[in-house]
Amino acid sequence: MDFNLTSEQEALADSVARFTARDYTFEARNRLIGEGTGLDKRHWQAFADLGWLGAGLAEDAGGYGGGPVENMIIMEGFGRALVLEPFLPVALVAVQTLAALPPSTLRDMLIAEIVAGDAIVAVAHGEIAARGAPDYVETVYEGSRITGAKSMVIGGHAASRLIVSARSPEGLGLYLVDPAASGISTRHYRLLDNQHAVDLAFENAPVLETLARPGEGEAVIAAGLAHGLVGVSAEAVGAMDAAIRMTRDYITTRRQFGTTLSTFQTLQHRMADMLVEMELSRSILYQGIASLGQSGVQCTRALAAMKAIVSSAALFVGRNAVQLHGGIGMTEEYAIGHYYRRLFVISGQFGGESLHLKTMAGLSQSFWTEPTSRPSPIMA
Amino acid sequence: MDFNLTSEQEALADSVARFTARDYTFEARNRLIGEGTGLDKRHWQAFADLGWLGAGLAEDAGGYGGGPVENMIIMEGFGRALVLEPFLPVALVAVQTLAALPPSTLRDMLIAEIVAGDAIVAVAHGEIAARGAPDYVETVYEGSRITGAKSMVIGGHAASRLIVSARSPEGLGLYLVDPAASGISTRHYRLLDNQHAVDLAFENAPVLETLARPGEGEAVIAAGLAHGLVGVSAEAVGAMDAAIRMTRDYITTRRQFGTTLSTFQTLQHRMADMLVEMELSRSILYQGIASLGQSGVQCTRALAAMKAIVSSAALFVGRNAVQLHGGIGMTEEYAIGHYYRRLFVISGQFGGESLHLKTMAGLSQSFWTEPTSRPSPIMA
Amino acid sequence: MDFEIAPEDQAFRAEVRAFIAAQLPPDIARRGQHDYHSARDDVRRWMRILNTKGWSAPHWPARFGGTDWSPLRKYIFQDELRRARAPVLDRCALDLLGPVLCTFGSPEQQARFLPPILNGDAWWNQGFSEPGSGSDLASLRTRADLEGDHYIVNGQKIWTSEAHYGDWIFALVRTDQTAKPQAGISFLLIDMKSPGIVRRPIWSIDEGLSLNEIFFDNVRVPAENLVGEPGQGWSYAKFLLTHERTTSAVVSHTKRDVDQVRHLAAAARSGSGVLLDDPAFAAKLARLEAEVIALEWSVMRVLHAAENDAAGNAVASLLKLRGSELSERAALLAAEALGDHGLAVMPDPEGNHILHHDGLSPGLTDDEAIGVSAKAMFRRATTIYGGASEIQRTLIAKSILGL
Amino acid sequence: MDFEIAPEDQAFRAEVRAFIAAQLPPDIARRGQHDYHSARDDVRRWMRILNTKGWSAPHWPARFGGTDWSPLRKYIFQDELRRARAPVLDRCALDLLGPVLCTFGSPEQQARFLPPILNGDAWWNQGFSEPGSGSDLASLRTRADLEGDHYIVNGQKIWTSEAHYGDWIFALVRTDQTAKPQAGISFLLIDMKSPGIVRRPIWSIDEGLSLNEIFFDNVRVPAENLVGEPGQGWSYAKFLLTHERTTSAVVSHTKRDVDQVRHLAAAARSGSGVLLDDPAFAAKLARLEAEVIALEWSVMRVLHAAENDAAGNAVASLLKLRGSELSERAALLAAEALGDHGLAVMPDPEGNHILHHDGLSPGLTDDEAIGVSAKAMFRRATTIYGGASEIQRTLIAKSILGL
Repeated sequence: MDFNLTSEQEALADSVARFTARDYTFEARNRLIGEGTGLDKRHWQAFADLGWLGAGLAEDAGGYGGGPVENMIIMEGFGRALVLEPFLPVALVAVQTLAALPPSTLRDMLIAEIVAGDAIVAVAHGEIAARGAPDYVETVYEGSRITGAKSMVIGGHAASRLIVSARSPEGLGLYLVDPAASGISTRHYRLLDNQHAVDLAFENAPVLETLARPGEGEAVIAAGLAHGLVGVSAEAVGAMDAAIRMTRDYITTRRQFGTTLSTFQTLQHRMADMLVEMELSRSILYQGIASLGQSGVQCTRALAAMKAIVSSAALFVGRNAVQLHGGIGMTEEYAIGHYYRRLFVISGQFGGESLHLKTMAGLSQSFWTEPTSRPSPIMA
Repeated sequence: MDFNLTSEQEALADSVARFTARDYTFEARNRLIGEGTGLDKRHWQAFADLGWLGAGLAEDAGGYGGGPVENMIIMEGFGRALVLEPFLPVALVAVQTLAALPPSTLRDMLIAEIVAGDAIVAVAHGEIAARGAPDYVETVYEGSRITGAKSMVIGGHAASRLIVSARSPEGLGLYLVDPAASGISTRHYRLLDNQHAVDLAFENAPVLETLARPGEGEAVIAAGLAHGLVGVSAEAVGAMDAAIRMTRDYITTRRQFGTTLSTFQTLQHRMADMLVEMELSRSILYQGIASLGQSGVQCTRALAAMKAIVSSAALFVGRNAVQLHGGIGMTEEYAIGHYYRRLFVISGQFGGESLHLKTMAGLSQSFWTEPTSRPSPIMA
Repeated sequence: MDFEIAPEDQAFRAEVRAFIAAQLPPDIARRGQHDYHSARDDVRRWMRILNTKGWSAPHWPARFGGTDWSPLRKYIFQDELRRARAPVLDRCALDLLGPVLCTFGSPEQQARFLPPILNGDAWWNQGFSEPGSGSDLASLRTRADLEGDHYIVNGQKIWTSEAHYGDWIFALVRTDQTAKPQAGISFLLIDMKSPGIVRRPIWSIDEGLSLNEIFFDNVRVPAENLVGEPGQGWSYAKFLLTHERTTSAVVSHTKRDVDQVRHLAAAARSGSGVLLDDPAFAAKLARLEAEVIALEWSVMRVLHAAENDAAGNAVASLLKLRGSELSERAALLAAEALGDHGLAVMPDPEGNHILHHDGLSPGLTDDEAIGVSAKAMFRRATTIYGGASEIQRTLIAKSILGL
Repeated sequence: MDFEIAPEDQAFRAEVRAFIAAQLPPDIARRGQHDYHSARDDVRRWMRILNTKGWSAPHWPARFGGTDWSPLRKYIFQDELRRARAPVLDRCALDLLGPVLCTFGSPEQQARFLPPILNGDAWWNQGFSEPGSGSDLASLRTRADLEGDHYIVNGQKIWTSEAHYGDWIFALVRTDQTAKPQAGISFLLIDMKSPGIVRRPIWSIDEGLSLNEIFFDNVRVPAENLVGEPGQGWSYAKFLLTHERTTSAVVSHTKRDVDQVRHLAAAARSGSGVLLDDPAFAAKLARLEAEVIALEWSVMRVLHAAENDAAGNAVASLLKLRGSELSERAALLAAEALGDHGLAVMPDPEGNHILHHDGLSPGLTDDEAIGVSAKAMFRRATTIYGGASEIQRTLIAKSILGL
């Protein structure tokens, strides 16, 4: 165990901080929101040029040799700056889903295009009735066609290709789909945090390729989602940390009743609780990352515990950051409200606290279960 | 609507306060605990002499013409003083169960004996697997014999007669049983708040009389339990109020760090939250009383909502009363800990918060459902 | 003690319900299902309908166009309005200004300003908060200097709800710079069309517009528009803030929201079933419901308590504190019921309340679902405005517990 | 960064586990299932077994009988002890006095006092708290006046855990009445058999005995029993309170409790099923479990942080705050799992810990169930002792957030 960043990881963190300080000021971000796509092509190219789109991917899978820690570093920095681009769904979920497939020319090409910033690929897996549960899929694959509906595909509005999960009698399969194909209708909307997403309806829509055959998709999609869960939790930690600092700075300067707000004991204690929630989230995030190398059940439990904690912490910190700011915290023109909006979305993204507690309840693991000899690690 | 006590009710409240001030000082109560039965016969006789054992019972049922408000007044006062005698199980649950039966010589005689203080009758209804759910009964009645087990019959150690619920193919029946009869084994224990209770095991135990025939027992026992729920909630309000006053007095005198504890804002705010919990409990207690005249579903929802609120409030107030006292609050020799112990038991008695939320969830009533013309009032 | 609602009061409720059912225009009723601030026109139309019945401002004294209903009946009336999701009326005019004018206004002010309120013709704003004064009203700095028969007003107000609709504003202004902070404040009525007034919209985190900033630059206000005595503004403000002791509980709103959550959860798919059957969600909803019941019965206690009753005051103090918390929780639970779509911006289909006109929407068709996520965001403010929860707890600790 | 536990450390855990499984006497193991304070004799027997292996005090320096294990291995060792429910050792001697003596004690003191601790022969108490000093230690008043080669101790200590077992006490005493409050305090070792010492048991709300009051009336203590320098007691106390930064999280205890809740809930009938299948209960248990995981990984971060690492200190500060809360919650949930019987007094079947000798008991036979309700009551103290939660929050706000 080593909780310190390596010098390469320090450099990555610095690089992310420099990028966001320069390109993601609150004003620059507002301009991007006004442009209405949540995606600045120059930013995306920078992500590619800086190697971030492949930072968390092993070299033999087409990445730059990093892993979930590198993704965590990037996502935490993106959380601090409320980055809008769909980095998480593309560079974590889609890339890691692809990486979990057996090597193939198609897979390697797709990864290479994503890592180079040439293609935006999103995973269309979640459905409205699943409410975040990873194993609930109604969408059907039959006769090389897909019929069904997918919900809240973040970044799907900008994707040139989709990885769609669909059910056959043999189990879940994954299919490469052109979103412009016939039989696909798209509903584009904005999330409360100004990310963009689409709902998709498939009516006998054609697939380009089969990525994972029926029955082989479950483990593959689980790998992609695991990285998504870790990434969004890291993003939450970054956003919480930034919101806490911002709130601390606000209450130490804002005067009321003849003194600064920071002298009121209840506000001090609230901030202490906010800090505690953030630190516990960070701790369990590390646990989540550690679990990626463990067996299926242990990983499932670890990630569910992580997201349950992060979901409630995100809401708590976000709500109280606005509370401590008072009226100004409620305004669009002040940054803290945007942190709340992001943390609110994160709280529900990939399922909220209730879902993940239910997942844990279904497992009943003792704390002292011996790590077995890794029979079915969730990641390659 | 009228939220003021009548002059008779004021007099009753004064009478209870005088009794507890004289006979239920903390020291006197400790002596009674040491005696090991939780029941002082002189107290019980006083309850009878003062008319309290029939205070909440209509005149035509053999009482003194009061109702649930009178019971509330007594139980609130008993809650303030942490009265140990099994007044609630006898004078509320057993008496109101009997009162819900059709008039009969036996019923009237039992009520008369209880009201006079000559008999102690307890209802043996709850079972360990029911966890407070009123409708879960495994105990069986067959061939004039009872087989099964009943749990936590408070006051059952002192009862001369038991009202036992048991199931037949036709439904629930109620039976009068001599606890000394063959086939009954008793396990006597103390609750954390120094009330006494018994678990009972029945093995082909004989019954003295059938009180409610199979299928007629459900509504009767529901009436008794409804009064029990209201009574224990009133007791909680009294105990919370007393605990809050005691804590307020403590922190306004206790000095630390060169000032009184009451000057610390977080303690002030905690006490405000404690007060709020107590007042909300009182409000919903009134609602519970109002519901006793309403139809079955409305009453069930109202009482479940009441107990859910009271259960959580009792724990919150009790836990924080000890917290604000610090170390001394943890000691047997100081009163506040006994309030916590009573509030802890109340929180679980007749089912805890989870059970009652589940009951509510099963009903799905709108707030604006018209009160219908009282088709099946829970009390006569 | 008697906790039953009298049959006459139940009959009254039925009468109100029937009136609303018959009179509330269907298009307004439908928009009422959306969780957005009521449109100015809907409020005006509905106020005129209520006015024909004499029900515009039931809580005003009868001689000013109100009624002599009991506190319980006034509550029942508001409760039924909320049940039907009738438009939210101009509460500043009805609940705040009205009682002040009825009590402290001159006969000329009463005759001039009250009737247009009853008929929905004049929309009023409240001008209390200022930048930097927050929960500390006594520190306000907007000044009104008497020059001849006019006050010259300079300064700035903030967090002014619905000021983009406002025809008039009643403002706390400092008319005496030498007096002690609270003694130099007066209560002034200002025509929002006066030269020198600039309004700036403050978009809130729900991407909606209800808050505004108002700048006063040498605004001339006739001296006759000062209510009551100069320097008494602080006491009038306290009067109006304590006059309606139960409104801040917003309990009827939250009751409606709980029913909405139940409606949404019964329709929301969750796996192969519906969300309402999910035990964890159902328990959260039941807990909320139980707390709202406790809150409503606290309102009942206050409605039936005498003004100077200590116990009644104790209960009144908790209404804002817990009412605001429950209000936000209900909105958050409604958003949770919508699942993925509860995380999305849902523009008002009528085209109002739009900050970013991008035409994007998850396309919900259930009127009850529209605006739910905006409400969840906006309700974050409930524990801030009108005296933040932290202030309420201090008030309870000091005034009731004597700490 | 690397969050994997190294294979060598996993092997170490297996070794510890195997040792405990082989060596912990079955009767002690069974009593360990009960939620009562460990009996003095069990502790003594178990310490002697550990001592034969050299594992009595692994966190002491090796030259004093400890080990050179890494912080992680020391944690794993304690974790496995808790997993097996081995007796809770004399933490005052091992965790508090031991490190102080090893660091500040004279060679004579080290030679005299350390070995009996390792062998379980001497039980130590901590004499810090006094009536009226609570969380404000600097105000303590027990005095020790030097007369010749003895200190004469007068005063009173309170909340002394396990003082009814105590052979010795290390106490903070005021040796200089003229110095500033914190400067006049010294660290003194006092034989509990000395004339003039009276112990008074303080029964707690669980009806158990672990707390005591101790009165000192002209107790003569050899001057050689003063540790380190006179007037440095305050700094030694701070040293020992910060020396073990992760113990106050009691995370291994709470892990064991969570497993206990699961065990009880799997056996507890709930209607026709078992409680563990009740979604509401299962969700509460899962939530607790998730928080305990987060706490344990916070411990991991502290174990691997340098002493002066700001981030590590930040995390260390939350361990007591949240650890104590989770500890109580776990106990309350265990009591809830027992249903009716979780509300009952359950006397220790060995006849210890009895305030009222009435022989009454609900008669539970599952060793895991015995003492659960007493634990639920006793754990109410967790957020009070060792710096109440309110103090912890202030510390975090001031030291980490700079408020």
